[in-house]
Amino acid sequence: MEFVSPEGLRLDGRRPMEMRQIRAEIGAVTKADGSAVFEMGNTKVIAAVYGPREVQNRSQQINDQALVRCEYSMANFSTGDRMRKPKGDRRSTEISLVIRQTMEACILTHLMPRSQIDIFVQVLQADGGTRSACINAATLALADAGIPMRDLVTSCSSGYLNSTPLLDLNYVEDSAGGPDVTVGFLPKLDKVTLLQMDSKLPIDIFENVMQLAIEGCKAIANYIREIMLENTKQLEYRRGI
Amino acid sequence: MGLPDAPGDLSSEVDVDAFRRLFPLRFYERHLTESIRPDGRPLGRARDTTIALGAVASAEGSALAKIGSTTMLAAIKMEVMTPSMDSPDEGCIAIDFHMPPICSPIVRPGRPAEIAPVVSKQLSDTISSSGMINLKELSLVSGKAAWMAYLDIYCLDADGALFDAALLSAVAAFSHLQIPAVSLNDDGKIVVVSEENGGKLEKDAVNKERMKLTLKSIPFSLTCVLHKNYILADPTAEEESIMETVVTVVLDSSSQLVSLYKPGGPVLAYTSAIQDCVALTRQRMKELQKILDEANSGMEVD
Amino acid sequence: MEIDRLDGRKANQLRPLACSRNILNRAHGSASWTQGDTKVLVAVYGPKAGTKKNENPEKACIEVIWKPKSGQIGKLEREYEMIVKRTLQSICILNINPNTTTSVIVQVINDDGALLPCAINAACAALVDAGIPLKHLAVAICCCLADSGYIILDPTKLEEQSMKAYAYLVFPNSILSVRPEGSLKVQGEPREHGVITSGTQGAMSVDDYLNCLERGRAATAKMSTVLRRNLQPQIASELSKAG
Amino acid sequence: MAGKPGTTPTTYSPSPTNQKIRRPIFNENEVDWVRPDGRGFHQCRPAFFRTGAVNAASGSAYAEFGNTKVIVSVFGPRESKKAMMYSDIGRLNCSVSYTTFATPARGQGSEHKDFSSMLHKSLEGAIILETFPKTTVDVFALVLESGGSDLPVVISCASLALADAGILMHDLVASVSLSCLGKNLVIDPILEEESYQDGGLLITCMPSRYEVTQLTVTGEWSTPKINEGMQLCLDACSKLAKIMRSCLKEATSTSQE
Amino acid sequence: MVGLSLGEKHFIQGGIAQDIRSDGRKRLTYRPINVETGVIPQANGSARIRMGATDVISTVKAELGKPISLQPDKGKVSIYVDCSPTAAPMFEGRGGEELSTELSVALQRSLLGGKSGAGAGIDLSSLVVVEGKICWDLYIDCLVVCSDGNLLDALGAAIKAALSNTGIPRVQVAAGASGDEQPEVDISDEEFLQFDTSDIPVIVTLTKVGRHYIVDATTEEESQMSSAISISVNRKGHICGLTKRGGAGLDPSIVLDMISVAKHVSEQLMNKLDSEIAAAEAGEDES
Repeated sequence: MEFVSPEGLRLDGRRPMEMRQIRAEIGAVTKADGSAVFEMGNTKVIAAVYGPREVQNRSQQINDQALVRCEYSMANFSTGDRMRKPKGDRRSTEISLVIRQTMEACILTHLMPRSQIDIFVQVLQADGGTRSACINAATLALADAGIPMRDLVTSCSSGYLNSTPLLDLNYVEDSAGGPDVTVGFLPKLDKVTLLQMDSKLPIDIFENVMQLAIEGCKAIANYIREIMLENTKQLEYRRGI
Repeated sequence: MGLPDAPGDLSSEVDVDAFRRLFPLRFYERHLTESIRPDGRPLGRARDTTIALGAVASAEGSALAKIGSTTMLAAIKMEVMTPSMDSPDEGCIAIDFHMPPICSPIVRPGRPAEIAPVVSKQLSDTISSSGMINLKELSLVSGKAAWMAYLDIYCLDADGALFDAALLSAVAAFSHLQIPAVSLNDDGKIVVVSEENGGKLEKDAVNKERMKLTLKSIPFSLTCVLHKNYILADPTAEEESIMETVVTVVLDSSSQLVSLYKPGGPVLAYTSAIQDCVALTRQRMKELQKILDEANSGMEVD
Repeated sequence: MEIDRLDGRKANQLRPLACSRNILNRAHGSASWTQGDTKVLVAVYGPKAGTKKNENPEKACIEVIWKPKSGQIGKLEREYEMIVKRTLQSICILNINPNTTTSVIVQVINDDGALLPCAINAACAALVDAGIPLKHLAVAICCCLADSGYIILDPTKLEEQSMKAYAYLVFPNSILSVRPEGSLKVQGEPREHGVITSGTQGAMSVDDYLNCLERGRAATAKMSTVLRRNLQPQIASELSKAG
Repeated sequence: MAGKPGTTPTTYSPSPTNQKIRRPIFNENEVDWVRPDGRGFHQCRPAFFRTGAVNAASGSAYAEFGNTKVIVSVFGPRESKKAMMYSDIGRLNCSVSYTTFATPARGQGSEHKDFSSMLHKSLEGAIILETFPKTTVDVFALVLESGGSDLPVVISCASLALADAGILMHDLVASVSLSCLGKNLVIDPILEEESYQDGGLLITCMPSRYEVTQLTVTGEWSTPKINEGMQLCLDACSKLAKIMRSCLKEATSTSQE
Repeated sequence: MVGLSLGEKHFIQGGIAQDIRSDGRKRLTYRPINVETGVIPQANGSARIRMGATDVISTVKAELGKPISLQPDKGKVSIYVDCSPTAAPMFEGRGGEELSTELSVALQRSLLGGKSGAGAGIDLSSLVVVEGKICWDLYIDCLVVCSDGNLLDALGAAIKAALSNTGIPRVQVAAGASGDEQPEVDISDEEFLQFDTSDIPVIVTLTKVGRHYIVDATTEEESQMSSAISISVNRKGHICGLTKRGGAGLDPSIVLDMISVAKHVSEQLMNKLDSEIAAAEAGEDES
């Protein structure tokens, strides 16, 4: 199948290095301590953060740092065909773990010993790159909840199809079976915290593809920062400062 | 056994019920020396046993068996399946034993009892080993359709000797089973011939009349508890929990040994004890056969 | 009347036995037991503090987890778990470590008949390896009954399937005692003749079963010497190390 | 071998030959149709109750309404689950399950997921939970055979089992349902009637206190019709409660003898 | 779950008794309702409803299926509710299942009518493509994103809005199929059929706190309830379903009184909702 036309356009009309339209919104879940919606093209996820709060299950309490938990769930209607069993399958468990580890690495957990932070991400629409979208939404939600972090962690995926590195794969490109690199990145520290790849790539091409994803992360980080500034300004305004 | 002498001294002072709760083993051993059990039975006697056939109207065959207060409800539902390639002219029996939470304080919803799958396995092993049912009788159209008999046994009240009661109810349900009259329709599906126009259907009726299975050698079982040199037939739940060694003997009507089941236990079974258990089972088999025959003849009169 | 066995064994002949202990590093005790092509690996963890619900906290509790070679566990495996658990309970001295749980994990590596006896033998060796206090050892055997009434020992999977009936039997091993021989007799029978565990499959006459018992006893007596010989040198070497 | 694991083939229950001509159980135009079991519209099935059906339980009851057969066991008050927090009132835990052979087609009973919570809601208002703090009372019901109006029978039977277990209650809980078929209201419907019903109404109440603990309505109802339906059910409940009461009295008098 | 001090409890109860609630509303006033339609483009229809902090999404997906043999002339509709853990940490894992089942059953009871299909808010016979062979199966999936009380009313409204937003593709049936064969169909991706949603009832939950009933209770107010009745009422003023929550007993006359109050409230809610849905639809067309 041809994923990049001779004119250099992808199936959805994007250039290879082009990201989908991104949109973020802080405070989508009123009752949560922090929450955010993050959209990448048709992929749309909500993240809600509860905590830091008392540890619910005493046996899980950690004495010198906060316990970070994460649950990833997909809505029945999030995929093209209706999902029958949305909870607790292997894929969700794996993604929950990936998100938890990524977020845990950037939260200053030692500042909140004997407490618990819950991150819940809910996929409303899945069109490739849910993993990245979830991490981005979780970052915003954590920031909204005022949880101390080393840096904003952002994530983006890239792939390699028809001998072309592609940024931010959508569902069709993702399911083509080619290499798919997901990167989690700390923009200020300039460090990679998450790196996952399916399939295989020669090492020199891999570096290019990873670099592309990192560029994507940086772009998202800039956008996220803007959104947060905007949000803070609004809060300021509302407080009448 | 390893108890201090205190209970001996106390026994004259505390009341019987308290003594029974505090020193259950002592309590039983005192009875055993008198060759009687707390419920008044001699050691080798089983509890009162009843069978009621046809307890479930929605099933093709059913029976309610009670041994003392242990109650089992068994029902058979017949469904049609495509037989497997290796045995195209044989039907199938699927046996499942359930312990719903109503039957005992130790079973909670969502957490099935540990023993339930074990009894379930023992039942299907016993019924297939005894050769009671000829699976060929369950065939409808060779290679195309055969009966699948779903036998589900529910324990309604658990008070010891679960396997004995379950097997008895299973056997009784099979003896009560009436296989419905069916025919093959145009789509190659099996349909039930309804009573009123059954005669008129000239389509190839597969089995024309409701029929019963011929039960060859019927297996009957007796569970005994071994304690020191005593053998207690048909233990209650209390007896099973206090004296942990149980032996279950299954004999069929031709006196073949279908199963001799002793899963561990602190007491070792010597040849003489095994022979005693087998002898008790022989006796019990005659009683059970009679109870089953009476239940069946009672049905025919109705 | 002789029966020809596919592998050329005599009726009473067992397959080659092999037992190795202490093969897993992290387990408190472990053993693998091989009978021909049937191989079972057992790991023992414990005693750990506390017992599960519904277990008597005044005694040590034994938990058996059966892991089949492949697939998920079903009713058959549940039954095996229960039989192994009850058998091990009867050979352990349960009042020494009250309110503890010992986990016994049975991993089937290959099944070529006589699986359950093999697992019991392996579990017993693993308990010894873990240093769990035992009253005596348990030795398990499978006896197969042919249509002609002929009995063969330690059947392969193929033999198990083609025979009329078979019985799993577990006996205690003979105890070397400083006391005079007579004290070990119970009801006029030597103690090692008592059956710890019995399970059967298929119908047979009572006499056939009693024959199986006799053959089983004879064979387990030999097996128990093998087992003893296998356990002894290691104990001796451990002692010398410790000393 | 019976029941080889893993190789269970797909099965179906043979359907009757003449399904097409299966008539609907009533005719809209016919004014005086009869119910399949010959009862009047406002006539309940004969109710049979017996307490003490399960020895292993603290209290139990068996109920039989026509083909609907139900057993309920009550355990406790006993220790709550370890994970539960301290509570100065008692907890009630309810569970309703079906036998695989209860329904005409095998294993359909699992459709009634909400019955457990319905049972809980119907009973909790009647039980004096303050009398057993920190502990739990478990009410487990098993539908042996489903013949219609299963839930009301389970609820009535459960309140009897609670009484048998000696749990303090404000009043017995009686429950009756009715089906709306066309213009007619039929009380205590059987399975066949339930499957054709245009609407249904279920009431559980404490008859002596004249209080409704649970009420559900499905289908389209006008206000006068709902009034009529509720009144019918309430009357039936008080009659049912009399039967339940007499069953309890009988049980105690025989045990005293 | 809701931790309230004694003072807060008295404040809520006292406010309700004096017809001025904590957020300034009267007993029978709803919070502002915000309707957004077409939020999930992948579905045939979708809507998001916000009532105060309560936030739910409802979607409709249509698949072709086979009618059940007892009712060959009717399509099938099923309603599922999922409580997302974003709404409350207690919904994590399987924690939301109990509430999800309860809400699903209550919605089915309120919107789908009796077993025979009579009284259903959705005209099931309009879903049939070929009688006895092909029909539309509507899967209505709801997601609770944020919960601040009165979920059932919000879900009912969201379903109504989602159904108004739903377009079912027109289906061409290839002629010539006969007998038992499944006829071949051609699903159009241009022409869509709209539903008639005027018969779909609204759900009004009356929560009884003290001696008074309130509508649209928040979580805090719900924690003070003795019992609650959810009544679904259609445009004709007929009751289409009723569910009682809370264990406390009610006198039958109070039940009847609550029903008549609910009927009265439902008219206002229905009109309000219709205008909001129309506005949302218009807004969506413009953008």
